[in-house]
Amino acid sequence: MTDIEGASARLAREIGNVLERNPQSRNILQAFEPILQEKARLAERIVCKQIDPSAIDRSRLAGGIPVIRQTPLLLPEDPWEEIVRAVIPAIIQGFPALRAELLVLQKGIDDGTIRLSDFYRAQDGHPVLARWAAAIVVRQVAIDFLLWAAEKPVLENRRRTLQEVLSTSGWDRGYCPCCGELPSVAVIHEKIPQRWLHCSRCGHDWRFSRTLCPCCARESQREMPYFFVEGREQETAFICASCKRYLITVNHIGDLEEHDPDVLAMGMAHLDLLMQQKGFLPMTVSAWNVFD
Amino acid sequence: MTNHYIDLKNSDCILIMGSNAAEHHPIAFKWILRAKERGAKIIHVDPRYTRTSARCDYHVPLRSGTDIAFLGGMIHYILTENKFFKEYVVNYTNASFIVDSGFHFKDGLFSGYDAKKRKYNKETWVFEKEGSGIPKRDMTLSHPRTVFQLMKRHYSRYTPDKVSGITGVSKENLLKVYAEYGATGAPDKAGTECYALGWTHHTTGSQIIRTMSMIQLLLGNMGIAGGGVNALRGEPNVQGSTDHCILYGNLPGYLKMPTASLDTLEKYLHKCTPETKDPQSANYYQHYPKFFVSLLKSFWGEKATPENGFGYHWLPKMDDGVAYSLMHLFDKMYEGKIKGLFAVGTDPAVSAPNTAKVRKALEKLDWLVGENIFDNETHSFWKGPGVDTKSVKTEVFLLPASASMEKEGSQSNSGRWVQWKYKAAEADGDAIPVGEITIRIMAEIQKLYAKEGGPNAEAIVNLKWDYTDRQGRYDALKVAKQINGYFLKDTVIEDKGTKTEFKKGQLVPTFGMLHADGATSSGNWIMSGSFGANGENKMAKRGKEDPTGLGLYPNWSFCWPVNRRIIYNRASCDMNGKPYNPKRKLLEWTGDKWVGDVPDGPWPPQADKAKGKYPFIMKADGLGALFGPGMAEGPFPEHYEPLEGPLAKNPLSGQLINPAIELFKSDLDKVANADARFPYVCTTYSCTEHWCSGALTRWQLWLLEMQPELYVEIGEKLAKEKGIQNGERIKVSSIRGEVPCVAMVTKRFQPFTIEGKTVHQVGLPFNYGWLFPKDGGDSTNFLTPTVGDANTFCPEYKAFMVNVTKL
Amino acid sequence: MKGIELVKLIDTSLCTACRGCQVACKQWNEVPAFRTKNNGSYQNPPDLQWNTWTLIRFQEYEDAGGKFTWLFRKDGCMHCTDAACVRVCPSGALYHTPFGTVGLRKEKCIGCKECVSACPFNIPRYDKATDKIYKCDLCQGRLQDNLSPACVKSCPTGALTIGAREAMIKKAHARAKALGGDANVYGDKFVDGTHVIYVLKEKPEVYDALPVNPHVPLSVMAWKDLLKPLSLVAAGGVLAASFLHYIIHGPKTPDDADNQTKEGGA
Amino acid sequence: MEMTRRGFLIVTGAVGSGVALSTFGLDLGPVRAYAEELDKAKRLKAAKQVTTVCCYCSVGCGLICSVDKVTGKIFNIEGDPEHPINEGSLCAKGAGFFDLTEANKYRLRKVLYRAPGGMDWEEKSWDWAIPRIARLVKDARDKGFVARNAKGELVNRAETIAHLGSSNVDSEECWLMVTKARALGMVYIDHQARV
Repeated sequence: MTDIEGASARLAREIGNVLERNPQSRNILQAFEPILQEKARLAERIVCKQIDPSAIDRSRLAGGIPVIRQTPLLLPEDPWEEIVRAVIPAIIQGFPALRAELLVLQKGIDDGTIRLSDFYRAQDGHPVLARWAAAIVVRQVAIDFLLWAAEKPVLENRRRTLQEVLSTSGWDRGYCPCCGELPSVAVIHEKIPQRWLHCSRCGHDWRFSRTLCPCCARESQREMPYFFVEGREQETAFICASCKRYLITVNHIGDLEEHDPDVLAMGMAHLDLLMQQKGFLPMTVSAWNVFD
Repeated sequence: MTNHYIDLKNSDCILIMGSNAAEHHPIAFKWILRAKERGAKIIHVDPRYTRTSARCDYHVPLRSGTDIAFLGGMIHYILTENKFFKEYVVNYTNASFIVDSGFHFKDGLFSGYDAKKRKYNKETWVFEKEGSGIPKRDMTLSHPRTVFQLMKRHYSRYTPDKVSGITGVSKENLLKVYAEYGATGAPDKAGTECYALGWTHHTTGSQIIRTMSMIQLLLGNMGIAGGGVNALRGEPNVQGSTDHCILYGNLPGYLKMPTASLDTLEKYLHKCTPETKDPQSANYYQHYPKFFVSLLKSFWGEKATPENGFGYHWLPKMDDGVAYSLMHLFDKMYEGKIKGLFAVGTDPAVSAPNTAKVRKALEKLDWLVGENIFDNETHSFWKGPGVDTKSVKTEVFLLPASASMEKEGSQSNSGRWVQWKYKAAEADGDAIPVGEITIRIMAEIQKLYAKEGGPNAEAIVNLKWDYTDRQGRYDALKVAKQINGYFLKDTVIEDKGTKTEFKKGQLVPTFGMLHADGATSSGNWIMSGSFGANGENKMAKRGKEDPTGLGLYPNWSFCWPVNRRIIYNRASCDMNGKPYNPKRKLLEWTGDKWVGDVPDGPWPPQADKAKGKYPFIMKADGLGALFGPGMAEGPFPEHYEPLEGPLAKNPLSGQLINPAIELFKSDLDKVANADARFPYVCTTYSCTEHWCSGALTRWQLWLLEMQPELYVEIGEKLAKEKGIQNGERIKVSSIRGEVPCVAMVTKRFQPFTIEGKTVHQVGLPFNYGWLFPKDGGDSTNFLTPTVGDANTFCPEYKAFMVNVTKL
Repeated sequence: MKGIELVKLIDTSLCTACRGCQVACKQWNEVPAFRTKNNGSYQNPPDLQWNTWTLIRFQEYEDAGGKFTWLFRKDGCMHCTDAACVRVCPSGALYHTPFGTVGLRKEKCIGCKECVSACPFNIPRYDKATDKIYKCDLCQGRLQDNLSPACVKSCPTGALTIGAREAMIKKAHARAKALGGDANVYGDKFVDGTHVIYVLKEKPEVYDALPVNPHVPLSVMAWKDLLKPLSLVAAGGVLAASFLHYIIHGPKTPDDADNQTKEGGA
Repeated sequence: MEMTRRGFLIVTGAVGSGVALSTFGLDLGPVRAYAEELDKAKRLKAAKQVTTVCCYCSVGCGLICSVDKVTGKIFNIEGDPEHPINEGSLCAKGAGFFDLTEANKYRLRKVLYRAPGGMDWEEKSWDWAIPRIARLVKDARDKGFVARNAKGELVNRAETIAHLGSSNVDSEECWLMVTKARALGMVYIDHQARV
């Protein structure tokens, strides 16, 4: 089995397992599966201008300056057309309600009124988006969603080339050393209970202290509050008393096989709901943790 | 420990002797195995083959009580084979000092011995001094009365043949260990030693440890990463309880308890404050008065004034030359002289020596206050086996205490890391922390004395005792700050030209800033600095930085003194401050300051004749003590037989047992040396499934299932001789008592050939007591003698004589 | 969880016999401790029992050259690929799991004890009180949650590790090679390979209660091919099992392993 | 934390903030129902984690306790992964640390008292026991107080009371016990470090 089929089969199996334990998340999982599968395939297939790892300033990185602040990770010359052509059908398959708008967007891209490279060339992307929205009758949120889906394979591809630099950077901050995003989900291993944060934008995992809040770095070894589902001790959400944020955390995650923390997080969407009802904010928006 | 647990990974050769690390310090053993993965050699020397031996490179059995002979032989080897690190020895130890001509050693005794008092007059154990008062030195180490030559002559008697005859270790094994460990004398090699109760439980315990310190000095292993002498202690906060000196002879911070003849503060301070004429010796204990006065201020606050000697007279005074240790305590209790006992988190009815005498003594108490998380044989002594309960008139209280995870506070591990821990859960029922119990009882006593008065009532009524929070509950943080110490008035501290101002009531950031005039208070000077001047609790720090890569973790918790992770670390550099082993750089002088671990003293390296200091700053003359006049039984460790051993004569000299130990004379303190009725050497130990007296682990059924009852481990040859089957219930007896148990016939005890004769050795764990589980066996210490080390009175559990008979 | 084929490696060269695994197994499976006696060995309970599914065996061994060493071996179910116990089990209590391990559905066990006599490693233990057999199922519940078994989780020295079959077998052989001497890998060569393998420092024949070449007993073969289908069809599991047990092993003797005393301490 | 999240979003261009599932026609009914069911059945438990240190040998391994906030009971103990000495692992006894909490039925929960000649323990209250102990201490101290020794030197000793223990309590508690003992004039003071 080539690596792509392997990853794809593993993803399908992971989603199957999550559905077994949390059937109520079926709609979310089935909506995002095509996008995640497509992202995995694209990240392997697309050819992007590689960032030379030696160009990263390691001391600035150790000082807390993520890669994205040292060099752009999304370039105008990236193969956006190829990505969009593959991503749009995947989104439509997952989100049939967006079918019409996405087809309009596809047409706009085909006839050149919408060139994603303009967005990534512009210092400030907002005017470009406004221009696009005016040119074709599509909701801003649909464009956002397309961009969000299109960026994932590029970020994933670039993050993999920087993996060695990232994992040896001694990074001890709560936000992602690669793309600067805050974590959407964390896992705590079972045998040696280290905490690993996961960035759902670029897919990077990094180890982080269990007594600090990733968002506001508050130290709280006296009391680290969290919630868990009775009978499902693995499903937890750690909260920070000072910045009032929560972080979905798979406690005592299994260590026998690789995991996709995003899929596991989708299976715990009920915890997102409950935390938000209690007035806590997620540390970041990961597309599947904001409901209305 | 001079070093600490993680530092074991830096070692090239680890001698585990007097310890069973794999069983009793498994996570420390993990670091030992990390060293082994890097190619280090791990040697286990122990009378018995244990689970530690199974994972070491090899195991060398030796007869219990002969460690000094074994180590003396190693000194002999190091000196004759020229393995010592010459530059280190000449410059950093007192090897070059010239000893007074009156000093001599003949047939087992040093000069100045008073047989009646069993004590030495040490006036000849001194160094010849120059006119200026600085000790004379022969840097060529050739003068016959240099410490080096005296030491060489002393240990010339410890030839491999002689040592083999005493220890029962084959010459081949002796030379194998000596060569392997002796190789760490090279500047780029580090050797370390791990010991525990296997070394302290002897009448010569302190001298065994001193012999190893001398070896480490000779090999240049003291003060370097992967070196030092490391005690793997048994209790979670034994380092903290020792630092705060729940010890008869000391006050918190290892300050000396005053004796009756020092009837004024001045006399006491004069006696306890060492002096030196050598400008290059930092002699840090010259600041002793600052530590002592600050301690008195922490007790009695404003009531302690210069006029009343800061309350010096309120302190009790020991009689000169009299000791009040655990064995003396039970001796007096047995005589009916002690009426009340506080027994907090302890089980002496199982763990103290000579259990028969201890339990008889307890019956004579008027009252006993126990504070613990489980009941044990001490708190319930009055319903023990063979006790006529009705006739025991003792009034007993057993107060339920919170366990360690049910209260906030600090614990020191034996690597001197003082770690703050938080309260996870409320204790169940009426249990409260021992701190709270102590506060409430003393507050109540203060009220009684305030109302009714009594002898030396000021000491009680004036005591500062406000350590509760707003709800009136025990406040650990308040006590910790009082221990750290405060400025009692606005103070300006001048240091290298910079002036810093501190306000009254501000925390003292380091003991260097303590005052002898009452301007500061500190409950324990070595803990001063556990708080920053800004109130930061350094014991709770969790910094993961390790800039040296040696595993020092300077920002993880507070390490006394002043966060120095490896003591005597300036000795890891040459006289110009350049590290002897650049690959394992602990410290380096960069021209104006030290870089690396917190230096053992900020002064420039020794080569700077004007401002430089010697590395051993706590010693009066600043140098490592190969010649140690402070010891009760002699400046050079000498092998003496245990109080109760197999030999009638000491093969090395005419002096059979340690001449300076105190002998107890009660009717229950019988001794049977070289006695045909008790022909086998016996030792005691613990097992990995239980912990100390078992007072916590015996109540846990999954652990008890694996080690359910008392057993004695006997060699196969001895068992065959006695017709004893494996698993058979038998009896082990000494002249003091007998202990029924199960026979465990094993290959892990081999007979020794001592002075040509076969001597068998057996051993028992001491983790059992009659209270629980029923018929699990009672205290092994029915067998052990009331005798202890000459300096510390630590009992000799590890070597006595028994017989083994069928029931 | 539809998992991958797993193998647990027991590297006896790293084991310090701290027996954390023995306690962790009982804690996780909530199995009671018994009031035991000391019968002259650290090894306690003395043997695998219905309440003891893994056991550290202590063995004092002197080789031909007189060199002494203390051997520790963690005993327990080997989770064979060609599992004799699964073959003979008439009620389907014993079954192969997707991980390659041998699972045990306690509710289905009818106490026929066929597996006890069929197992080449003498692992399953019978409990008279519940009339069922017990053995390590490699924490099937934990494996389904993608967690390693309780014993592997508790091991502080790294002697117990678990992972994909090929990787663990490769790791075992590499470790045996590094150790040199008589060090060998035990378990991957018989009964089509077991899912628990050892790195042993001495030859297998040195170790107590460790068969030199374990295989599925012939009687079990016959039972599987010829007799089992017939019996199940004709008279239902229970009757057939006891009838056939009589033929092959003689009358059902009262189990001698019933030496456990009252549960727990005083 | 000078690098805030908001700062990055603008730089990277992605504008995921507006994305909300319901606006894409996703039926979140099952998740909402499940969440509500958990809430109603009170299956969402509040807990906290606290760092502490092991109470067995003196290696000083770090632990993390998980505590149910409602019942206040510890329900899980694991190694502290950040602790540089044990790095999250535990030995057999450390892993059994849980058995020392109130989960162990043999833990002492009541003040126990045995009257002189009594055959068994009786349960008492703190308010009864503390004054009684204080009285016993004062009487024993005053009766046996030695102001001056045989040589007439001022010694202020309370020789009839002794203190033993403990190296299994916190350092602050050790200091309090020593301070109390010395203020009372005691000299017979010792503990497990001696044995």
